[in-house]
Amino acid sequence: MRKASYIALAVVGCAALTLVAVLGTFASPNTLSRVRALGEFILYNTFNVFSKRWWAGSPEAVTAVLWDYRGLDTIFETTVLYAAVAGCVVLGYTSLLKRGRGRDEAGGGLTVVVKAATKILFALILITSVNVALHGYITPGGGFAGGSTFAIAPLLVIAAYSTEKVVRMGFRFLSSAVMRSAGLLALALVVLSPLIYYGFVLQNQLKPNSGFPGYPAFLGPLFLGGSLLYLNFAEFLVVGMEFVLVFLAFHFMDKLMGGEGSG
Amino acid sequence: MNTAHILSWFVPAVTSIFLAAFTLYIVRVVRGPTLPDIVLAIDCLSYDLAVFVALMSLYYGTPFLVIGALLLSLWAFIFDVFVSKYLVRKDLGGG
Amino acid sequence: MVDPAAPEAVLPALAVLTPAVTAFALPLAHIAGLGRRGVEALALLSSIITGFFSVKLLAAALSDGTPLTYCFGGWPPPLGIFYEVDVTGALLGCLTACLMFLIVLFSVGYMEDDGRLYLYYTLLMVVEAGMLGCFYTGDFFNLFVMIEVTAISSYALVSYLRSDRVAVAASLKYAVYGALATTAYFAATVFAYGSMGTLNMADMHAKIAGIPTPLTGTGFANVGLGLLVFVALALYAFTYKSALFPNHFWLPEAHSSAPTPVSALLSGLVVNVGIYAIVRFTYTVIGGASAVGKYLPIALLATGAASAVIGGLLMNLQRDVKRLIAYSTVMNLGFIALGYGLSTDLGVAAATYHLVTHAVAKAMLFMSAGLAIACVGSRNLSDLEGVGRASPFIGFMIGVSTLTLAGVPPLSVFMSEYALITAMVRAGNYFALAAFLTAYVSGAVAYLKLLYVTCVKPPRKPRTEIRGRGATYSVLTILAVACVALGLLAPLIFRSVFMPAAHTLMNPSQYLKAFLHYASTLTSYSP
Amino acid sequence: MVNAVVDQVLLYVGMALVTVGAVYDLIAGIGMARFPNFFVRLHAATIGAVGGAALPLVGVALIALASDQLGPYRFGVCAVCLLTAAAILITAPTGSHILAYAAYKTHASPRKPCIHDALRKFLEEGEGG
Amino acid sequence: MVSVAYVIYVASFITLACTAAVGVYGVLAKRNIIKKIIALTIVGDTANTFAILLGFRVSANVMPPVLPSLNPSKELLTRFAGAAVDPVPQALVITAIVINLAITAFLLFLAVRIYSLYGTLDYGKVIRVRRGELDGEG
Repeated sequence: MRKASYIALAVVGCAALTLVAVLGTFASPNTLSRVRALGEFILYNTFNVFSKRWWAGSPEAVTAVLWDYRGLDTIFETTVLYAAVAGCVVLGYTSLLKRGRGRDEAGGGLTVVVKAATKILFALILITSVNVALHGYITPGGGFAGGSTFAIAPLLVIAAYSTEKVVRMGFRFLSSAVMRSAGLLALALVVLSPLIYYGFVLQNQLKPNSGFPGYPAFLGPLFLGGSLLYLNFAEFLVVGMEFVLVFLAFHFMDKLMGGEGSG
Repeated sequence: MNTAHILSWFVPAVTSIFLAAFTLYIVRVVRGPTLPDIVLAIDCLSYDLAVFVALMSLYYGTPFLVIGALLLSLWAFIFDVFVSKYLVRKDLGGG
Repeated sequence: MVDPAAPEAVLPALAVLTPAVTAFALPLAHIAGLGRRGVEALALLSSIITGFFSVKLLAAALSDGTPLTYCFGGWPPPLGIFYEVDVTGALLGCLTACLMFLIVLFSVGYMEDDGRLYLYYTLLMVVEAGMLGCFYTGDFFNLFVMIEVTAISSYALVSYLRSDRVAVAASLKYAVYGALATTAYFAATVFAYGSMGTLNMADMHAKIAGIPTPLTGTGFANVGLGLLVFVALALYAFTYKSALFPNHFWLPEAHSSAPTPVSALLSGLVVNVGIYAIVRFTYTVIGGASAVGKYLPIALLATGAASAVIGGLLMNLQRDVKRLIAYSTVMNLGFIALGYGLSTDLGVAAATYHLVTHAVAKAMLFMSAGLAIACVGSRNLSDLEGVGRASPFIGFMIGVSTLTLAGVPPLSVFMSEYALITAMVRAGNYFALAAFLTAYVSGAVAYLKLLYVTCVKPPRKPRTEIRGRGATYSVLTILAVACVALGLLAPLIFRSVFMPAAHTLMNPSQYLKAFLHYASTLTSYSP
Repeated sequence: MVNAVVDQVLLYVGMALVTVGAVYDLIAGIGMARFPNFFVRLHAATIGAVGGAALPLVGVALIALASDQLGPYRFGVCAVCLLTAAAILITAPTGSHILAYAAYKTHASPRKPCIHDALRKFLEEGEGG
Repeated sequence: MVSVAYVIYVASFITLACTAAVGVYGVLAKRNIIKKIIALTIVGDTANTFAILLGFRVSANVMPPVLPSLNPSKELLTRFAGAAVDPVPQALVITAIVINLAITAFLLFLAVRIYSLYGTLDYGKVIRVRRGELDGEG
């Protein structure tokens, strides 16, 4: 009875929503070949080299929206991830200052074939993730995509070897937390630095009634993409290290449960 | 020489063959009696998908899709390793 | 209108970013070996600075008739994110920042350090940034992000006592359904963007009222249907966040099992976010421009009445003192919703006033009860017998806060409840009045029982000494003074602060005008 | 002139590789669907990964070099395709190996139609010796 | 004129409705906490897909929202603005994905914690155990 009522609720609710969406928003096929004026404005102006009044200095419209037009959302999205990881650590880890020196793995991990493949792939993943992050202002990708690609590497090591191996490779709780905080502070620095020259918070390119000249979009022939490059890199650092922290916290949670688990 | 013209018929033709194989893999995913069977079929599916992605990026002439192919193959590997680790030790992390 | 390049224009942005940046820096402070005192000093400093910003902002909002604005990245509104702070937003922001300072100060004296304390302060700072962002923002997708910032750190704070079975289970309940609610709000924003083609609240108002604006025109598709879905999904999300009647189920457990300063934070401040969002959408964004807007206050009245009555009745059944206080939060949120549902200037002003007085008194009650619980070592009402006699200061503080919440004349909550009753009578809404009085009487009985048990009965157990008396006692003293002052100054501040707040909240034209001032700079383009 | 010829050759070699790869993939799919147990299906999976994925990716890389649609990005696409092919050549055998290892060790999959089990003999000898 | 693409487009909305219904049902009715969390991610991903679909353009020459040249002509810009899909929902979705991921990670930690404290992942059992404790105390 309870179950049936839940099913009815879910189906009716979602069906009603879709009906409204289909009928109301997309009743005519003509609307579908257009996009909203806001999106079209951004598409036209994001890399409008002829009139730079509204440009973001990035040909990648999504990254331009993420870090420039609606940059505040992304800053606080990073904060959400930060708070969630802090919550995970609150639940799982005892002291940050304790050195994560693990025991040596004795016959731990998987077969030697997997370990060899992991070594090769580790380098490949690192290169790919940095590439994804740093080219986020020209091609799809960016800080979060790069960071989550980077997270594959420690995952692979955890699976093929053990969590202690990750710790021994230098991803200690302490150093990861330091690097994450450094990334976050770099983010804050890039965001707030225009204020020094009477600019706007989160300002990227030159704006009227702002003293800040904007981050350079071009360095000679080299395309830099304004502040997006630095923001992407900082975000990459933050997200990658957040993932490492989550994996480590999960590992230590196991130990915590062994120590004080009850019931 | 007009590659776009050639690709406009070549890619759909090849893709249809890949789709046929794709369906066969999906049959295995659905039927697969044991966990390793399913994982193996999903592996093949993701490698297929990687080829799809590369072909699509040729078809649309955009360079942005290919990086997805690389990530797909890596995720397939991670999936293998984790499932094996789960099967062997009934445990995912740890030493 | 403040010049966008002027230094004071950046105040709302700084008020939100200061706690966020502090939160980023706190782990570094811990790692650098600053120790407990260093982390606490950093958190205190940050909350003082934020409080200073928010007070200045309130003063500016009151002196200026129009909403204060800030364009992030220098982008004009529908294009970029836009902070639009009217008197109500500034008032709630000021309340949040000031109370947050006291909560941090209380935590300095109250919390024990088990190696995770820096994370506690980190999460507190994140909550503060999230709440301030909710009150200041003028962009409904940014509101989603800020609500999420507030919510996720609240979940984490509820489960801070990770060995407490009740706390972890309460946090899970809060988080699972909370995540569903915020996802619903995300879907709502997507529907709104799909039909209206904008993410700005003032622009949304223009679309609903049919006023063409630069760039986005009169919307993209059927605005009416999009609005309908938006309201349905967003109302669900906001009533969950503010624990109004059908969605109040998570509150008693979550608020009662959290550490005491966190209980004060959640009950006094975090629930206000949901109420504020409902009211902002009901009056400023939708207003009288759409038929939906006419039914929203009625829905608010219904849920408010139900919450008030349920909260008031269930208060009497509780044996756990923190659960009793948590149910009283449900009741008071019902009162606030009733006031906002009246849709008159007086009703809205009274509700805002009640929101402020309730936040202060509730924080004080949670803190003093928390000290008493720490004294006795139990949360059972029967174990707290006579704790007030054994420790006169705590007894006095529990007395003041309980009497305040029970609505005893010179104190603040009496004044706000009096204003609410006046508004209900003036509006001729006797249904609301009946619900209010039922809940009020029932709640007063429970408060007086609490007062009788803790302060009048003879003590049962020998009390233990409390740590960190200086900080906690001074916070309670400040809050007691605030309770009295908010009541005694009522005639003064009600006219000069709460009536203008209600007025600006109910008048979307000023809100729209501030938006159009920037939006008009968007020159048209021809692709 | 020379460039055009080279492009032509690259295009047709690439197309041939992709076509052959597609056929390999189809064969692997049939094998995957029809083989009796997990250990036999591993063979099909190998064909699917090496012949059906790595080979066509090399083909795509060659076509991308010749493609005039991609413009300046064609070297990037080619490089990423080759990298992916290399990654698949590393990951696919390793993945199959570790899955087979796990399935064999834990008896997660039945070895029902079993003609010859060399590994068992080897393991027994290893443990015995 | 109703094209095939339009029919597919509308049909995908109906599919999404079914997925959302599955997710909402799972969150409300499933007892196992891990299943609840999985259902939650289903709901979140459905909402994200919905947002992406909203920004799509049903037309023949649709483009990704990335300008294909670092040295664009005016003509290319106009063509790009007229053919590329809406970048705003995509940016919103990236934000939402990160938030969903954060919530999921946190919820999983809570689930592990619940398991270590109660010895079960069944939410109904957790409630029953706790209620029994509360009554026992009082």
